[in-house]
Amino acid sequence: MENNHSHSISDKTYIFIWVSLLILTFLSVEASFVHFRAFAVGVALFIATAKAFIVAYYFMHLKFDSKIIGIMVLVTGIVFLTFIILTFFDYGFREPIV
Amino acid sequence: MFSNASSFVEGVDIAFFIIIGISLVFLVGITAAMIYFVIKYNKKRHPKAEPTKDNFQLEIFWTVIPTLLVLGMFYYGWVGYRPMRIIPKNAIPVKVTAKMWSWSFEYENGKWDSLLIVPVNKPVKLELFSPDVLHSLYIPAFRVKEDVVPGIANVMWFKAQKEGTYNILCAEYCGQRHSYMLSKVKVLSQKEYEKWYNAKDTLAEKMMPGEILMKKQACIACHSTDGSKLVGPSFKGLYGSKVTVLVNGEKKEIIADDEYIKNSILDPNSEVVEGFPQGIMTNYSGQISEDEIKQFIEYIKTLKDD
Amino acid sequence: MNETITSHAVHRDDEASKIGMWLFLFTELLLFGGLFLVYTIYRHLNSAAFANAAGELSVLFGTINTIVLITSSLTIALSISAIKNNNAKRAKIMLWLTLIFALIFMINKYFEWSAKIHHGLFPGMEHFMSLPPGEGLFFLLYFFMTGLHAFHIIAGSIFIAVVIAQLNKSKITQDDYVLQENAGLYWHLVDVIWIYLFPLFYLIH
Amino acid sequence: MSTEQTALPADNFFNQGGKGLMSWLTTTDHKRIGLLYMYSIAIFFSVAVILGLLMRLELIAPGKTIMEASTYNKTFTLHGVIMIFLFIIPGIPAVFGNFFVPLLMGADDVAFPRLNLMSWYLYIIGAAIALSTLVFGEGSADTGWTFYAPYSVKTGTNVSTSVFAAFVLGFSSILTGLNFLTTIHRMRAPGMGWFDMPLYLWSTYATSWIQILATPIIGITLLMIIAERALGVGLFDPSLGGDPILYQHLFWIYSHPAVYIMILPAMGVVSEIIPVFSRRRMFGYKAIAFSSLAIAFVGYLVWGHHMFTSGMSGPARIIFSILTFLVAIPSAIKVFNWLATLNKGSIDLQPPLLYSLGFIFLFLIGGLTGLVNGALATNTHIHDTAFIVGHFHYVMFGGTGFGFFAAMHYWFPKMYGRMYNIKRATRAFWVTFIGFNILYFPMFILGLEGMPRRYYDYLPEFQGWQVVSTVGSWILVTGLIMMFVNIIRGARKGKPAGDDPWNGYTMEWETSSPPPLENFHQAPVFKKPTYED
Ligand code: HEA
Ligand code: HEA
Ligand code: HEC
Ligand code: CUA
Ligand SMILES: [Cu+2]
Repeated sequence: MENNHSHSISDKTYIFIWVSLLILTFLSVEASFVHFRAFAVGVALFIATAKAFIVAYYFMHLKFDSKIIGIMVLVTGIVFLTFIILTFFDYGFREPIV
Repeated sequence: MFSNASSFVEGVDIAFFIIIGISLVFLVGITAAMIYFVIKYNKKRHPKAEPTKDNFQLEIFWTVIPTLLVLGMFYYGWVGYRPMRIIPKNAIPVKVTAKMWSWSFEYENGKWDSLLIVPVNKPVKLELFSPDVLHSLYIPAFRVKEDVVPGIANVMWFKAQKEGTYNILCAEYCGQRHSYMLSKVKVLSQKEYEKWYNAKDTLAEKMMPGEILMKKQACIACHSTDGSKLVGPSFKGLYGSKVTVLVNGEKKEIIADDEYIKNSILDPNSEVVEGFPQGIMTNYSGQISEDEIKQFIEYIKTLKDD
Repeated sequence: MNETITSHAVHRDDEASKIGMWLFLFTELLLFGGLFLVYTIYRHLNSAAFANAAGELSVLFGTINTIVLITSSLTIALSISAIKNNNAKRAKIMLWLTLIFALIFMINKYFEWSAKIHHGLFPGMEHFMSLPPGEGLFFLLYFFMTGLHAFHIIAGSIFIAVVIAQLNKSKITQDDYVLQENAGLYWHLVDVIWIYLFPLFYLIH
Repeated sequence: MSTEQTALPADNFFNQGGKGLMSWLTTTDHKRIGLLYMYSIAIFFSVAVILGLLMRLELIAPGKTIMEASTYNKTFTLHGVIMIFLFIIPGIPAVFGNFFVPLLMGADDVAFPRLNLMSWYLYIIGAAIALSTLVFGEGSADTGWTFYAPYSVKTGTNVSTSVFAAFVLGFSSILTGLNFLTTIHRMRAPGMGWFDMPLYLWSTYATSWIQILATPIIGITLLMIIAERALGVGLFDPSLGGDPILYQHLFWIYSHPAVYIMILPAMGVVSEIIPVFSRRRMFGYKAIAFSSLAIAFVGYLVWGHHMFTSGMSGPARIIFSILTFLVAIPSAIKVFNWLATLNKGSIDLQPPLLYSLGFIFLFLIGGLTGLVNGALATNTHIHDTAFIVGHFHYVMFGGTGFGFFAAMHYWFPKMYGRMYNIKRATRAFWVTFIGFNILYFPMFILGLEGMPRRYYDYLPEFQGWQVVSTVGSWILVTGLIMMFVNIIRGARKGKPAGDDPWNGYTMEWETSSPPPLENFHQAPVFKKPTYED
């Protein structure tokens, strides 16, 4: 019974999303046992970000909300990233401590 | 034109002149324009305002010009600063210990002093070390300043160009006696410097080992030997006296014997003398050896009440 | 900017509540953001020690908790679609399920923390103090961040309990369920944060 | 109350919505909450002012004058904490923002009125906690308002309490910002598009974004300090592999954007006042609107300029220096557009405009000395000296403070329905303005000569300018007392001002003074103002 509420996701879709989240979780656990060395963190964070994106886009309805909320999320993300990047300008270039 | 007390003065002062100069032009210009408008377009003289017409070109103009100017300012700021970060290989290394609330300077041959003594026209490299909190070594005449951070090996350098004596100040707030954390830098001619550097330590003849150590470790910044109360209790008449201490908030009376003094140095916060703050005195375990503690105690014993 | 501007005569504005909730979520994100920044820097400075210390955490525990939280995200999403379809009963069941998952998560966490504390890894304990530099930081951050996260689980559970009470009183209906939606948003955020905590603490070796 | 007859409209918010203290303490009316903020801020401000004057008295001569070193250190810490967290960050947004954001957009209240009241209570609780350190425990913190680790972890004074107060106040600030953002997004009067908004709303919008995105960082940082003090070991402890400099990063990630929380609303106020008193539309409306957003955004990128001598890496020092210079551009754009608006206007030099021009002059000095701070070479010399103290008093007190006074003189007739004495206000302005410069200008000279800040005692060669500065503080007090006496008298006995005493263009002037509880008598519709008299 789809009602007149503009945008609903069907329960089936929700379950599909849930399954994909579980798969990604297993993937990232598996990946942690393979030695990617330098990439390990990158892989873990990439998968985590994919999961976070799915949660935000479907579960949190960003897909259907007014665009302005999406823009706000983006701005917040960018601001946080600049914090990290600029801080790394310090720590990435510290002369080795003697 | 510049004092040139150190090799950095010129670069820094040029940056000051350029930035303050441009700023003054803007300050005077804008203020004058404001006053002029208020008078010329006063409502008595100019009862009808002209409608505003936005002017895109003008907006661009006064965005671009200041941008160029500030980039210029950045450039001169950078040029004046860059040499401070390039440390010459042949610089004389001096180990600086900044501690609440005193400075000590140690040279390659083990020579030690509470003043910084350097030869003229020779680069000197300061390796900054702090066992407690942040400090900052500031020599205004040389235009140099760098924080002394516990756990981090900051360095700075300078080349003094004029003989004389200059102030060293602590420029990072470090607690109660921050404003008394002063010292001097003495710039000597090469000859005098060498004489000083190679002279035998005369201190050892005049003072007890414990007393010297107490200077080196800067205990005297907080503890007097004449009975006056500084940040910590005075050492005068301490040995053998009855001290009231707080152990985990509970009062207790203890006789100040060897064991107590040793514990006060290695774990000062376990027994806190009544009326004094907890946590101010650093934990010296690992920094002071058993022998040195014995020397302290021997010295403290001599400081009897009159 | 395709939003409609409602005149001030309208008294209920669901869109405003939702924007308000999102803005609040941003502050929550950045609250954790500060800790993530600390984590990133310290990992950079002490990478070997961090990898070592992470070996002490149980991947199994972490994975179970991840699955629990993801599933609770599903149930709360389902509860919202239930209320949209005017099925208050199902909405309530789904919310109760969410609460049960929250409880499982916390029980799991309890056992995990007790094990660590038993090993003397809590900041200030003896074993903690004897750790090599860097590993101590790892455990400090571990307790701080998962602790703060657990605190958010509790806050979110209270929020959900309030929603259930409102459903019981029929204050939340098919036409007015923005409170429930906001509870959902909050819960998903708690999930998203865990999605990052999990690999950062459990999966790096 | 005065007996003299008043022709204030009877249906104003002072009469409606109940009388008595309880009706105020439980109100959700944004106007009353604004006034609640104003009265409480005035009290805390006075405390901090007195502390400031005591510091000046101490510094009149080297050595001990009136207090011990430890007292002095507590004094400047409390002075800084109150001024920053209790006066200047909530100042304009919480008082005038609360009162006028809905009025300027033709709304009847903010989006979340109850949350708004809660922000005020959080503010009061935070303030009470901060001031409680004066009375309870081991005395108020002696760390400086920056709470730098590791000193803040080691000192025996009551740092945890002060820090917790700042944490609570941060939440109050976040909720205020959240409320304004939602209000601006959702509650503009029909017909008011984004680019029809008064410029004050644009600056509030930008400010609120900073409040939302930067404040949580300091919240968590302060919690880390509390945890470190409670557990005895902590995140900034070098013996665990931690780094004290990271604390500074986290602190300034918030506290630099916070300085734009302070200044942007003041710039918004000035952008409202200048067009009204030059009788024409603001020159470069969009440039000013966008420069507010630009300041907010670039403001996130420059925090490292507080740490040039901290031991940060070389490249970081260079990057932060460049970015610092870029943040000056949007401020410059604003100044030039204000000037262009004055040009060819028909200028009426009433007190609000006088304070605005005072703002521009003092902010110029503050901002331009900010450029001196921002260059690497010069910063090395003046970092942590009296020069910095001069810089930030010029921007904070000369900028935001004067912006606050300008707003007070501009909106006063709308808030109370009465007018203060214009002549007295003008006189008070000049005394304040002159006193201000005598107080703070010498600090630049002292700084250049190498006088560090947070110094209880100083070398005798610095005394000359210190004395001048202390004398300036007395002149400044005189001016400010003149100003407040005039304002308070106006509120009680002033002549009724009428709905639109200044011939304003924005929507708050369409309703009666003081406004009725629901703000407007009929639901207003936005029309573009015509700037013809
Ligand atoms: C309201 C608060 C406020 C504001 C608006 C500012 C604005 C600025 N500040 Fe300030 N600042 C503080 C409050 C503020 N500051 C505080 C509180 C501290 C000390 C904290 C502490 O340590 O306790 C501090 C410290 C501080 C430092 C650190 C000093 C140190 O400790 O070493 C620096 C360094 O770069 C700096 C720079 C600037 C700059 C570049 C601006 C710019 O935004 C200014 C821009 C404005 C202008 C430039 C004027 C207008 C422009 C023109 C008229 C155009 C003509 C000019 C050009 C050619 C561009 N500030
Ligand atoms: C908005 C911010 C603000 C304001 C307005 C002031 C105002 C003043 N400050 Fe402030 N100051 C700070 C923010 C501010 N300060 C900060 C953040 C610090 C850094 C702290 C630190 O280092 O950690 C500092 C540090 C600081 C120092 C440096 C301490 C040091 O480094 O050793 C000094 C020294 O002179 C000083 C002096 C003063 C004085 C004399 C005033 C005076 O101007 C006050 C003058 C005002 C009046 C005289 C008003 C009189 C009016 C009345 C009495 C009537 C009131 C009535 C009603 C409201 C109804 N301040
Ligand atoms: C930063 C200030 C500071 C420094 C430096 C300092 N102390 Fe202390 N000291 C204190 C304080 C404060 C106390 C009292 C509180 C306590 O017992 O912890 C104290 C207490 C003591 C006591 C107990 C005194 C008594 O009256 O019972 C001894 C002994 C002592 N210190 C020795 C030393 C020695 C030796 C050094 C140098 C190696 C030193 N201190 C360096 C601040 C300091
Ligand atoms: Cu050492 Cu200040
Ligand atoms: Cu700054």
